[in-house]
Amino acid sequence: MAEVLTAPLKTSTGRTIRREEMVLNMGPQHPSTHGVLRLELVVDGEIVVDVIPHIGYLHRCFEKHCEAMTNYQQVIPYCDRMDYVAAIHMEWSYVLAVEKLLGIQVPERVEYIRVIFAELQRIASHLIAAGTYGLDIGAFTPFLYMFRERERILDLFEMTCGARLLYNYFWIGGLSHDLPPGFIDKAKAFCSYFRPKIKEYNDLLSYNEIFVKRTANVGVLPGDVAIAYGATGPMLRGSGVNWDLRRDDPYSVYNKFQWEVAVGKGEVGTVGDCWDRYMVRIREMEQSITIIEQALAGMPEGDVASAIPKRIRPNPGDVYVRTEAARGEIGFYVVSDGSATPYRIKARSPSFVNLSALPEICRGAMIADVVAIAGSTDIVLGEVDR
Amino acid sequence: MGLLDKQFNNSNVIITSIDNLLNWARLSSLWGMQFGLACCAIEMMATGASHYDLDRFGIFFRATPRQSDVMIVAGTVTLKMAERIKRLYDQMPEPRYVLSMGSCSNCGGPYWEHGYHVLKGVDRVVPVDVYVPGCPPRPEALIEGLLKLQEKIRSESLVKKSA
Amino acid sequence: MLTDFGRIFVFFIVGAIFVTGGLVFAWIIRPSRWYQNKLTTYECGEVPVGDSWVRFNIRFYVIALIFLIFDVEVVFLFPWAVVFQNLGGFAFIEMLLFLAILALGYAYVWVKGDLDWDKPEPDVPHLNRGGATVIQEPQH
Amino acid sequence: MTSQQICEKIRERFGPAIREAKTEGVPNPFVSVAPENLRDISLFLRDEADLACDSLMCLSGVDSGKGMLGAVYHIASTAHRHTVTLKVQVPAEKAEIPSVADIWPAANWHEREAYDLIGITFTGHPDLRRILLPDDWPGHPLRKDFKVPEFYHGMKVPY
Repeated sequence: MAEVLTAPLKTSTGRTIRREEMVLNMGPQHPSTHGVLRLELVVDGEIVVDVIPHIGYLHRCFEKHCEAMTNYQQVIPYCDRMDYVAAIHMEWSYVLAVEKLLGIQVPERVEYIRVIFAELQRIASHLIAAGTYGLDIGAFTPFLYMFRERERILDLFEMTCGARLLYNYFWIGGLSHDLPPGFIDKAKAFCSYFRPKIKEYNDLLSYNEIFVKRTANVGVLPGDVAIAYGATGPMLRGSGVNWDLRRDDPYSVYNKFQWEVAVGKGEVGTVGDCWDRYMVRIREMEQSITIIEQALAGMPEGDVASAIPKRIRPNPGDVYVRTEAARGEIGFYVVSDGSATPYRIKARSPSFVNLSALPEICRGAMIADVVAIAGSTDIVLGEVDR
Repeated sequence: MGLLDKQFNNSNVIITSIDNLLNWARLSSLWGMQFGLACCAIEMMATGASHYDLDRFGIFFRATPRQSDVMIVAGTVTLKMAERIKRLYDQMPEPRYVLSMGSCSNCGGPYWEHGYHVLKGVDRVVPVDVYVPGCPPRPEALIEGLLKLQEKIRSESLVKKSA
Repeated sequence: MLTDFGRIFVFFIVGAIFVTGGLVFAWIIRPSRWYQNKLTTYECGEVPVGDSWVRFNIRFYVIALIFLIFDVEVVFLFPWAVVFQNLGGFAFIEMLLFLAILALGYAYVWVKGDLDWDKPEPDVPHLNRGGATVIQEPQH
Repeated sequence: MTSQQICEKIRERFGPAIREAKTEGVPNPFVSVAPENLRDISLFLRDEADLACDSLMCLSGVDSGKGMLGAVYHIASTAHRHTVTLKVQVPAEKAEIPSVADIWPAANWHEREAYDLIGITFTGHPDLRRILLPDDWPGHPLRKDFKVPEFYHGMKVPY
C-alpha cells in the first residue's frame, strides 16, 4: 500500500497530518527513458520523493560472450552492440586495449582515420542525444532537423565500411577497409555544410524560452558529487569539471590537434543543470568539426592493414584502457591467460555509472523534471546493461 | 460485442465490400507502439524521422498499447523483458499485429549461442506476423516489412476461416 | 415552416444520428475478444504497486476551484457576446461591471498567493563525506 | 606521481597487508592487498593530499580460477591525473569483501554488478541486490562453472 512519508507535516496547532505517497512506474516501455529503463518513482502528489532505477532489461551477456569467442577479433561486433548509438567508440577502446596488451604500434594513417571516424560518430551520437532531448521536452522539429544531418554522416560511414550503425570497422592493429576514393572531399563538404547548422539548432532549441525554463536549474549536479559518482563525459563537463580524456590522458594522435574542451558555465542557471549538459554536447559538436578538418588536412599515406597480426595470442596479463566516448569514459579491462580466447573482459560503460547518479539528482524534483533529467544524462541502455 | 465478426460461413457482396473498406482503413493507419529495445530502435527512429518518413504510410508511434495496432519489437528481447512484452501485447486492443524487427527478436540473433539471458526469438511469447531480417535492418527493410504487413491485412475478412 | 428552434432541433437530430451511427457500426463490425489479461491496468508494462486513491495535496483542489469560477464567468459571456450590438450601451456597462467584480476576486486570489504553485526548490545533492575532502580543480 | 611511486607509497605505509605488488613490465602496475585492510588503503588513497584519488574508474569481479574470486579496483585522481590498481583475492565459497561504496559512491553499482554476475558479497553495502539479472535467477553467470538453466519462467533458455 502507500507507505507513510517519514517526516509528517505539522499544522499550525501542532497536529501532525499524514501525507501519502504513490509508487509510479516509469517503466520499461516509456517514451522518455530512451530504451528499457524502469524508474520506480515514489511520488507525493507531483513531487518525486525517491527514484529507484531498475536496469537489466537489456542485459545481453556481453562479458560471457567474450569468454566464449574463439579469438580476440570476434569480440569487436559485440563491442559495437554495447553502445549502438556511438558504436565506433566502443570498438576503439577495446581495440586499443588489445593493442596495448600485444604491444602493437599502428601506422599513422590508421590513427588519423580512427580520429576522423570517432569524431564523426561523436557528432552523430550528440545529434541523437540533442534530438531526442528536444522530444522529451516537447519540441518535435529539432528531432527531424538533427536526423537529417545524421543521415549525411551515416552515408559517410556506409561509403567506407558498408554499415550504417554497427560497423566492425576498427580491427586489432588496423582497419578493415581503407578510405574509398572521394571520401575526403565528401567529408570536407559535410564539415562546411554542418557548421552553420549548429547555429540553426541554437536558434531553434537551445535558447528557446520554454526549453530554457524547463531545463535551467533542474537536476543540478555539483562538480564534486559528479566526480565521486564517477560521472564522466558531458555529464561531468556539464558540472563545470574541466576533464576530457582526449586532452588530459591523450591517446592516439589527439595531441596533434588544437581544440578546446566545452565546459558548463551555468549561463542560464546554476552550473551543472540540465541545460549545461545539453549545451556541452552542442558545443562539442563544433569542436569535433574542427578536429575533423585538421585531421583531414594532415592525413598521411600508408597501408591500413599492415600491422594486423595474423594470430592474436597475447602473453598472460591484464590491461585497463579508457577512451573518451560520446557519453563519457569507456574503459575495457582485458585479462588474457595466454590462449587465443580472452579470459575475462570487463567493460566499464559510462552510461552505467552516469545512471547511478540519477537518484541523487532527481530527489525533490517534479515528475516532468525527472523526464528532463533522465534525458539530459543521455543514457543508452545497451551500454548500461551490457 | 462484434455481432457480425466471424459469424458468416461464406461471403457475399455486402461482406466483401465491408471487408475492403475495413481492411483499407486498418492498413492505412497502422499505429505502431512506441518502444524500442536496442540497436534496431535507432534504425526505427531513423525510419520514423524525415529522411525515410513513415508518416506517409500512416504509421506513427503511440506511447501506450491501448491506442496502438502494431507492436514493432525492435531489438533484443531478454528474459526479464519477455514477461513485460507479453503483458504489453495482451493489453493491446484487437486487430493487433506484431512485427519482429531484427535478427535478435527473430531468433536471438548474435546472442543465440551464449546469451543465457536472451530470449531466442520473440515468437516464443507473442504470435508474430512479419519477420524483418537484418542486424540492424536498414530503414528500407523495415518499410518493406510494414508493406508486407499491409498486404497481409488486405486479405483479412469477416468470414469465419474455414478451419 | 420550421421555426428557428425547429432548425436547431433538426441539426441536433442529424448530429445525434451521425455520431451514434458511426459508433454502432463500429461496435457491430469490430472484433471484441476481451480476457482477463487485457483488462489489467497498463503501467509501462509493469504490475502496478499500491493504488492511486491516495490523499493528494490540497493545492490541486484550490486551483480547480479557481478555474471553475472563471470558467463559469466565460459561460456567462458567450450569450452576451452574441447579441451585445443590439442591446445598446447599457448592457455593455452592465457586463463591464460584472467583469470588474470578478477581476477584483482575481486580484484578491493573486495577492493572497493561491495562484503561485509551490514548486519545490531543487535540493542540490552534496557529499556528506567525512575526513579531508581533497578536491582540487584539475590543473592543465 | 606515476603508478609505480603510488604502489611504493602503499607498500611502505601498509607493509604487511600487501600480498603481492608488481610494478615493472606490466601495463598497469598493481598492488594485491588483503581484504581486511582494503578500506584503510582506500581511505588513505582518497584522503592523502598528494594522492587525492577521488574517482573509482572501474571495479571488476574476476573468477581467477582455482576456486578463487578476485575484485580489481582501478582508481584514478582527477586532480593529479594518475591511476593505481588494487587487487583483492578471496576464496570462492566464502567470497566476502568489505564494501567501499561509502568511500566512492561510484562503487555502489559496480559492487552490485560484481555480486550479481560473479557472486562476491560486499559486506556493508547499502542495498546489495541483483542489478542486471532478475532477482530469482539461479546462480552467477560469469563463474567458469555456470550451468545455463533449461527453463526460466516457462521460457526455454538455450536455443
